[in-house]
Parts: sequence; C-alpha cells; structure tokens
Amino acid sequence: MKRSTVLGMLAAVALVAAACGTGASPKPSLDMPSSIGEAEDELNLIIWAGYAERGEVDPAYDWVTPFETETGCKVNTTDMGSSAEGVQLMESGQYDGGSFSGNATDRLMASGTVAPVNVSLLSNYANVFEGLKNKAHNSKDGVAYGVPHGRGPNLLAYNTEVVTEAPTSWDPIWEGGSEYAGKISIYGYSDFIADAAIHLMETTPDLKITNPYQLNQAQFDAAVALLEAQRDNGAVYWASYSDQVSGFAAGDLVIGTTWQFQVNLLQAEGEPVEAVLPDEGSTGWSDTWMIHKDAAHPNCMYLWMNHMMSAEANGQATVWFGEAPTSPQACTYAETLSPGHCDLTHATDEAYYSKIWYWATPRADCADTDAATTCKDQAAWTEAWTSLTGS
Amino acid sequence: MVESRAVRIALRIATALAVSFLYMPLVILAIYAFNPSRLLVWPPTGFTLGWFGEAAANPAVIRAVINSLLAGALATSIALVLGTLAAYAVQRYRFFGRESISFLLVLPIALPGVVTGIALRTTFTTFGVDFGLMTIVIGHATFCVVIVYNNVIARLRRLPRSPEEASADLGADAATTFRRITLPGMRTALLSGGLLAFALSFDEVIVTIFTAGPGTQTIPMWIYQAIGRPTELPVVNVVALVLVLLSVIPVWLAQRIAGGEAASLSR
Amino acid sequence: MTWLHPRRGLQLRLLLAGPIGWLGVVYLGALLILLLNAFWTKDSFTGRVEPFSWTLDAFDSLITVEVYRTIAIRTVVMAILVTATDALIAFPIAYYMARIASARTRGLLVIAVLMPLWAAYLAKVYAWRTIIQGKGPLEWVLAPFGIAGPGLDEIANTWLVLSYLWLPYMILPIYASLERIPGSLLEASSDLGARAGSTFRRVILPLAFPGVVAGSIFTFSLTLGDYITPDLVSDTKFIGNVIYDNSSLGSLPLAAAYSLLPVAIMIVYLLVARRLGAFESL
Amino acid sequence: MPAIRLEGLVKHFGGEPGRRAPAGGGTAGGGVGGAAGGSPGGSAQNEAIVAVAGIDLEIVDGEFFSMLGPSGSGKTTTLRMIAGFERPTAGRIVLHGRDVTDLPPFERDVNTVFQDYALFPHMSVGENVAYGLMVRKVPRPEREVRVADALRMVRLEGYERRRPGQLSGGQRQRVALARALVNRPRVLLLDEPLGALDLKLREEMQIELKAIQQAVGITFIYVTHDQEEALTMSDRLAVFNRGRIEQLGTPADVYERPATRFVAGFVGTSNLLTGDSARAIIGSAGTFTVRPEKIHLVDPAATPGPDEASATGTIREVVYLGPDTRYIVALDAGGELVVTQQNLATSSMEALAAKGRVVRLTWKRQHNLPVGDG
Repeated sequence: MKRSTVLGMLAAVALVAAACGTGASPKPSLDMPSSIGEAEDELNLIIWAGYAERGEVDPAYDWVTPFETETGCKVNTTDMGSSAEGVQLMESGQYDGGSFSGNATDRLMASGTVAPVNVSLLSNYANVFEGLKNKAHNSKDGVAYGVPHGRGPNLLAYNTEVVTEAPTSWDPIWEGGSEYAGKISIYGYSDFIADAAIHLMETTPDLKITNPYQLNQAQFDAAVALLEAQRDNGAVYWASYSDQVSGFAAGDLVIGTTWQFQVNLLQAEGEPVEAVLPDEGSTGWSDTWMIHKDAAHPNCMYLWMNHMMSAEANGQATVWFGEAPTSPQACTYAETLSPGHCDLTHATDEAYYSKIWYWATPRADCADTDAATTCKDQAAWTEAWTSLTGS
Repeated sequence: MVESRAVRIALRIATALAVSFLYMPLVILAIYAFNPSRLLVWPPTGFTLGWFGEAAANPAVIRAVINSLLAGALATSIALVLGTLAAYAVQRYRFFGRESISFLLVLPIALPGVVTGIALRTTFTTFGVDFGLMTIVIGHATFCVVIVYNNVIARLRRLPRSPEEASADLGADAATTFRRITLPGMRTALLSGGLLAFALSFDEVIVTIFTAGPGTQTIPMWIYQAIGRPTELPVVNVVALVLVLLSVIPVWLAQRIAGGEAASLSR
Repeated sequence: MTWLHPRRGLQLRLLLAGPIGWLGVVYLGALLILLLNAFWTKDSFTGRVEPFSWTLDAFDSLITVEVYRTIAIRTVVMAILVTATDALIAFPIAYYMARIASARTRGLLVIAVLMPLWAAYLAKVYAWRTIIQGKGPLEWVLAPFGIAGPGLDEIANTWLVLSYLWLPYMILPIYASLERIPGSLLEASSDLGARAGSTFRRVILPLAFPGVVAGSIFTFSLTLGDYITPDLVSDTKFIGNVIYDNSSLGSLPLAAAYSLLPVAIMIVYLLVARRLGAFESL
Repeated sequence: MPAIRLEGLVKHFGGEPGRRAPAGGGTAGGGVGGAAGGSPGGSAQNEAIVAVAGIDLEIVDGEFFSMLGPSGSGKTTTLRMIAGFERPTAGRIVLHGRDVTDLPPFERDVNTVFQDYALFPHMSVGENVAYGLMVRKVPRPEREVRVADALRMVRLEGYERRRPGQLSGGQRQRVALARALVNRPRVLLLDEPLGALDLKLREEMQIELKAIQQAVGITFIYVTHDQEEALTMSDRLAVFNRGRIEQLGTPADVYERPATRFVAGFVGTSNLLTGDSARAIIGSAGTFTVRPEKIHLVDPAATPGPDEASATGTIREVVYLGPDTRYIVALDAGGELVVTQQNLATSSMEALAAKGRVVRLTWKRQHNLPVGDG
C-alpha cells in the first residue's frame, strides 16, 4: 500500500464526515403525533440514577416491571452522571428520551434535539399541578416539550452527632465552615458555581446578581473566588452520589450539599444524618421527561411519559428519590409509602419552590434579550470548574 | 550462579512481598463478598452467601454478561482474521511501509483508551452509525488485533519457511499451502492469541463506555455504574470476585496451550 | 511465500486490505476526525460542534488557562512515578523468577503474576477503593498506630493504585528479557574477572533494559490515559479526566485538542521505545 | 534436448530503500558484496547484493550434476531459481524445452530435497510422502502404492505412522528424499542434503544417493560446499564463485586441471607457485599449481630426473594426519608448498621429527599446471 493511497482514503473519510456533519439542521419539527400507535418492543432511556427502578434494591419500589408487562416495551436505561452528559447522550440519537433537569432541557430544546409533546394524548397530564406546566424549562412558545417527573431542592446535609444544632443557612459550608475543614462535601460539577452565586446574592448585594446561572464577569469572578476559598478550606467534591453516601457513612464527611435521595439512603442504614433547606434558598431541579425528535420507539415513549405521571409510578419514584410528586393523586399514593412525604417535599408549596433556582444553562447572552449584557457561558463555567478542582 | 546467598535471600523476600501486594486487594475483595452488611465496613460483621444468589438473579448482571460474551466473541473473531493476515503479510512479504504496520497495529493499545474512545464515538456520531453491540465490537476489535498479530508473528518468525517452500515444490498452490502447512503451524498461536484477545475485550471498560449503545451494557460497564450506586455494592463485590476468579481460565488455558510462551504479555 | 511470481503483488494487497482497511481507515480515520474537531467551533449554548468552522479557540484555552498545563505536568509526573515504582518492584521479582527460582516455582510465579494481570480492571480498582475508604481495612490497620486513613481524596491513592494495576505489565517483559540471557554470558563475565556487581551492571542490566522499556510502554501509557482510577480513588484530575469531562460537558473541541497531548507523547515514546528494541520484548 | 538450460541468469537482492535480502535464502544473500553495481536509485547502503551474476549452463538429462562453491557463491540461489522459490532479475530458465522462468514452484516438474529437510511436523511420515500426490489429486489407491514404493526405496518400510520428530537425522533425510521422488519429477534438486549428518552417515548416504539416482535415472542437481562430496558423486560439476561459474567439467577435469587460482584453491589444497619462484623453479612466468600428493620429498643432494621439476626448502611445519602426513615447506626460491606423504612406513615420531630439516621437492613436470587468475 502506498502512503498516498492511505492519505487519500483518510481525506475521503474526512470529506464524507464533513458532508454528514453539516447536513444536520437544528430546526425542530412541530409535527406532533395525533394518536399513540401500537407500542414498539423497546424503549431506550437516559435517566438520573434511581428514576427507573425494578425493585432490585427494594421490591416495594418497582415501576418499570409493571410498565413492561402492561405495554410490552422493554426498558433499557443509561444513567447520566451530569446534565451535560445527558445532553450528549441524547444528541447521539440513540435514545427515545430521558429525564432531564433544566440545564439540559433548555439546551435540548434550543438545539432541536427533542420534539414537542402532544399532551392531549396523555391521560394523566390533566392531573398535574398547574405550577409545573408550561414553565421555561419544559416548554417553548407555549408548547409543552415534555412532562414533569418531580422536583426538589439541593439540600444541606449534616451529621447530627457532629453538627448538633440544625443549620439555617449555607454559612457552614462557606465562611463559617473552618471547623469542618476537610469534611465538607460539595457537588462536584460546574453547576455548583450557581450555589456560590446564591450565597453571594445574600452576602454581597452590591454584585447585583439577579440570576445565579447568568453571571457577568465581576459576578462570576466573585463566585469563583468564594469557591476557591471553600476549596482551600478542604472541600471534598462528590461526583457520584455513592461517594457522598460512603463518605458520610464513614464519617469522612460531616456537612455538605446533597439530594434528599442520599439522605434517605443514609437514614435507612441508621446513619445520623439530616438535611435542611437553608433560608437563602437553594439550587434545585424540576425534571422533565422529553422525547427525541427522531425517537425510534415514540409510542413506547409516549406510554412511558403517561406512566410516569400516574399516581403509582410517580408516587413510588418521587418517594424513592426524595422529591416532590407532580399530582395530587401521586401525592396520595406517595403518602401510603412514606407518610408525610408531600409535606416534607412541599409538593404543593409554590412559595417554597419560589426560593429554588432550578438548574439552567449559563449562556453568553444571559438568556435575556438585552444585547448590552454578556455573561459567562457553559464553557467558561466548565473551564473555571476544571481550574478550581484540577490545580 | 553469580548471586551471593544474601542477594538470593533478599530477592526471595522482595518476591514474596510483591506477590502479597498483588494478591492483597483480591483477598479483601473476596472477604467483602461474604459480608452481610450492605455498607462496606471493616472488619466484616458476619458471613453470608446471600449476595451470590442476588447477583445470579440480577437481570442487569445477566444481560451485561451476555453482552460481554457476545462482544468478546465477535471482536476476537475479527481480530483473529485481521491479526493473522497482517502478521502473515509482514512476516512473509517484503514491501514498502512494512515497518510501519507493527507501529500502526500497536497504536490502539498504546494510545490512551479515552482518546480511542472519543475518536470512535465522534466518528460514529458524525456518520450516523447506530450505537449498539456492533460499535462496541468495532472498538474492541481495533485494539485486539495487535494481540493476535503479536502472537502469530512471533510464531511465524520461529516457523521455518522451508516447509512452505516444500509444499509449493510438491505442487500445492498458495492457498493450499496456507491451509495445510502454515495454518496448522500457527494453530496454538491463534488459540492463545484469541484467548488473550477475548480476555482483553471482556475486561475493557473505557472504550466500551464511549462506544456502547442503549441496552448494550457490558459487565465492566455495569460494575462502573453500580459503584456509583451504593445500594448495589454487595452485588458488585460478588461480581468483581467472580470476574477475578474467572481470569484464571484464560491464564491457565494459555499456559497449557503455549507452555512458557504466554509468559510474554501478548504472545 | 518467498518465491516471487507475478501474482505476489495481488496476494499482498488481498492480505493487507483487511488489516490496513480496518486500522488505517477506521482507526486512523477516527483519530483524524477527532483532530479536525479540535479546530472546529462549538455553539456556546447547545455545545454542538459546527464542522468546518475553523478556529484555534480550543488551543488558545489550553495555552492560556493555567490549569491545563498543571494537569498535563501532573499526569506526566504521575506516569513517570508509576513507571519508576513498578520498575523498582518488578525487577527483583522478575530477576528471581528468571535466574533463581526452580523451574516449578518459576511456572507458578508466572501464573501468579498473570492472574492479577487478567483479573478485571474495575474489580481491582474497586477492591482498592474498598480498602482505602473510611472505615475500610487500611484505616483499621492504621488506627492502632494513631494514624488516620487517607480517605478517598488523596493524590497518593492514585499513585498507589496505578502502580498496583500496572505492576504485572512491568514484571513480565523484564522477566522475559532476563530469561533470554544465556547463562553462559554471565559465566563468561565472571570468568573474565567481573564480580557479581559488575556483571549485573555491565551484562544483565543492559540486556534487560529493552524489557524495562517494553514494560514502561504499558505503565506509562496506561497511566497517561486512565481517568477511572483517579476518579474512583481520589478527587485529583488527570489528562484523562479533563478529556472525559469535556467530551461530555460539551466542549468536544477542547477534549479533542487536549487528546493530542497524550497522543503526541505516546507516539514519541513508542518511536524511542522501538529504537531501544522494546518492541521485540512486548 | 538438455534437461535444464540456464541463459544469462542474474539475481539481485535488495537495492531498494528499506529492503534487505530475505533471511530464508540460506547462503543466497550473504557475502558476495555489491561489486557488480547496484540497481539505479539505490543509495550506497541499500545497494543491491548480487547473488548470481550471469550463469549460462546446460545440464544433460539423467546426469548427476553438482554445484560446488563456498558460502555466498550463488549456488543455492541458482538452485532456488530453478525450483521457483526465487525469481531471476534477468535471464531465462528452460526446463525440458519449456520456459519456466515465470512459473511458480507448484507448476514446475522439479522437486527439492531441502537442507533442513522441511518435513511437515504435524504430519506422519506417510502423510509427508503422500503430500505431493494428494495436492495433485492422485487417487488414493495409487497414492498408497507409490508411497510404499518410495519408502521402500529409501529403506523406511513400516515407518508410515511415525512423526518426523521421532526419526533420526538420517531417517528424516531419507523421508525428504522419498517425499520428493514419489512425485517422479524429471529433475531432483538437492540443497546440501547431507550437511546436517555426521561424517560416517554422510559417506554412507553419498553412496546410497548415487545408487538411487542410477536406479530412478532422473537428473539430480546437487548443491554442496564439500568438494569431496562433489568429486565422489557427480558426473559433472560446476564450481561457483562470486555468482559465476569458474569451471565446468568432470570431477577429474576440475581436480587435475583447475582452470583458475580459485578452483585450484577450493578444490583440493591451494599449492601455488607465482612470480619469481615460478620463474626459478618452473622456468617460466605465470601461476602454477601442483597437487600436494604429487610432490616427493627427497634428500637435498638428490638429482631430479629429466622430466621432473625440483626445488629446495626447509620443512616449516609438520601435521600428522594418521594415514598421511602434511609437510609445509618454505622454499628457498620464495613461497611455500604443501606436500602430503602417505605414512606407508613412517611412524608419527619420525614424521614429526622432520620439522626444520632441509629437503628437496620433486614432481613430474606434467603435474605443474598453469592456472588463470580467475
């Protein structure tokens, strides 16, 4: 084989690649199905771990098997480690849909990866709390792009044997945290910069932060400086929630940001761990099931979305993960599994959730129409996060 | 023997320490597999065989094992064909660029898996290739070829060429000679090469993560994901232990087939 | 076949079509596409790469943002450290296997080294994770001495676990190259008046060196690219972590550009290793 | 019609970047050096190695023909070109009137006995011998008869089921012979087939080979570097040097009338008289050779006969060889001659005591032969 032949082949590959690459159009199609057809045999989902349980850990929590039995759609799931990974998996085009947080849904809608959903085909949609419908993170131009799964805040967890008095603010993980040096557990993704920004909204009003996800240079620098101080105070970053669970269980961690899910797991093992929502408010999530515009199994996906709004499935899933159910019916069901669940998660308490900043994607245009303002985009956040944790 | 007694004793101790180092984590793994507690706490609180039953009944584990077996078998088959062809061409022909071939073949295993993984994933995405078992197989075959190639070329180097010439001399054409003389000479090299390629594929995780499609989780992928889920750790203990024990099979077989030859990493 | 008749060219082409087609087109093609991605722009919001929108932004970031340099240096230092550690541990055992152990012991030791090599990678990393983490065996062993366990956030964990993982990859090539040294050479050396020390330094070491280099290809390259081990046993970032994070966190061009670094390092490493005769010892 | 005709056969190895002579070619590639010029474009260090530099040769049907020469003289390469393992750079190979230059080995009516025998290790003796018949699709009954015949001819009846690994060197050699002969080739090529055997076995096999050749009546082309072997067995032989034939003739021709200095030296012991000493002793300029066994050692005072040449000198070294003793004599006229004397009545003590003695050498003038410089 001559060298020139090899190079020629490579060039050809590159050209074909380029041709295919430019062919993709970001325009979303607005062709929504008018009915749900016959179920296909399979359904491929991207999920947050714990969003599709088969009763393998606790037989009482199984909302996948009934769905499979009922519809014949065999469910395959892939966990996403972060919203960005979820976006990337979704863009591979291999999945029918997934459960995405706000910082994924906005990008998926913008890139046209996901399709609008004809909610009139979903019988359980009518029951959903109005406060969860037609929000910025799950709709565009008044058209629904998915259905809600559940919502919850990122909480402050603490070991009750070490932190004897329940904290009411985030201070213990920021300035006031020196007594817990090296034992502060921090969510290990760039989204956590927003948590710093929320703290700054309280402590440094001069920065005029109005949205913790859209930060201009000065605001951003202040947030990063705060995070650096926290790092130097011995923050331990968790990438998978099992890191955090084993850290708390082992006593290596005593306080930090968490999800209700980990707290439930730790409490189930008898660990002295509690969680609170501090007064400043918090970041949080309101997750949405979305369907890929070219889903290979659209009927199964529609059936799944409807299933996940049913009282049984939503009740189980939200109790399992420790988040708020999405309908009164689900709330009722959830109470049978875990009494007091809806109050605990403030399922109907819109005032409570007004203090929660749902995850969103940082954008160069600040996600507003004011051309004069510029903000740090996702790449800048990722880079800052790499600098923070990598050096 | 040029080594003094003291040197020999010191080497014996160093060897014993190194072997203990190699086996210590595997022993801990084995102990944890029988630990009844869901959490990993040392020392173990008791003894149970229960997790083995749970692992055996876990449908995700079973699916992952099947996927791993399939991917390994397919990747090994491709690697056997490509590796043998390449080794035969390099060892038995002279041509321009011959020296570069071994370099090209060793690249996929010498370059970091994360690079190979991203490159393949980006390429598949660009061409709209559906991710699934086949994309895993393509990734695995790419780095398994060199294992077969190294095994076969080492054998070809040792095989005298005169029997092939004798075969041609006695009237056999190239294909007949290859089938009746060359191939039988390479048989054990192919077996041990194939075995090691299979073991490598069965164990690979980084490239697999990048090339897997929905529903095609392999067993190492399952472990990786399960490590992130504390509730599954007892089952991870068991699966990990079983995988470690299973690695005896290729080692033992390769040793039997090739005698001392398998001492070298890849041949 | 050594005879050269007119169909030879065609035979060669048929033989090479498969392997070259696969590795030359699929593999190198994939690397080329990755390389192209390093020069392309991505949408700052959706993270999508736009083909043929040429830019050097990714390289600009790599050069201007200090952390990428820090991580690159850290990774290379770690690779050197792990390689050196493994060479130091591996040489005595390889020497013992090749020169001192009886045939029977040698066979057993070869198997004893091969088995952990082929044992599942993740199982081994996971085993270390269970050992190191709080309330694990390591803490339990250290507690009586009043030493605290390292926990899962020490960079030293990465060094320890990577050295463990790649140790068999170092032992076997060294063993193979030591075993190939004929005993008569060592006898000749002592016959000519060399003491054990000089025989070791002047005969054994130079002949075993290609084996060390061959082993170092594995220890070095595997360390250079691993991101799972650092992720599971520490919270330190290495080149692999940055590539992985960026490939999924939406800056594929940056991941692609950063990939070129380990690729370049390994290609140079391989060329040097080949020159040192390490490929024969692989 | 000759059995084989070689016309202007030339073989270069290498000469292109990155190429080297193949290792499998035995003595073919080494040692000759690129004196005859590299191929165009080759850089100095990649210059082509000229293994065969122009061979013209006719070999008669039914003849036992030997190619004799040192390592790297081109004899094996020539044989491999006849077999079809190497393709000549230039020239033609004609086998029984048919040009086979471009044919692969399996389309030529010749068979080879390899230096290392090249038995198939995974086949039994019977399968080895039957191989050529099997790939040529000879029906099984006939195959069995012919294999049995061939094994009988080499005295290996009953060894069909053995594996090559279970045979001695001599037996393997005979299997290789049977495997080639069973195909009834018109020409059998033998590449130093006795090289791996010990002396005694080699001498036995020489006789046996010659007997078999006479029995089957086909052309044998025999490559060897052992002059004795070539002289013993051949009808005719060619002496190869530096890729060329230096002399072609019957064993007696070559031994008694070496055409060149090289042949004189390679076949037998080199005993040369040159320059001044030649003029003084023989009486004419040029180079002359005398075979050591033709020279007599006599008293220095003795008078040589009219048909005898004569020279005086001192015995510098005595080598006792058992049946013979070899004396190395430094001539007064310059140069040295080796003299071999049978130890008919001489004891070793006597022979060794001759060292340092002044002697006269005489030989029949017809025994000193002029040789070219080759």
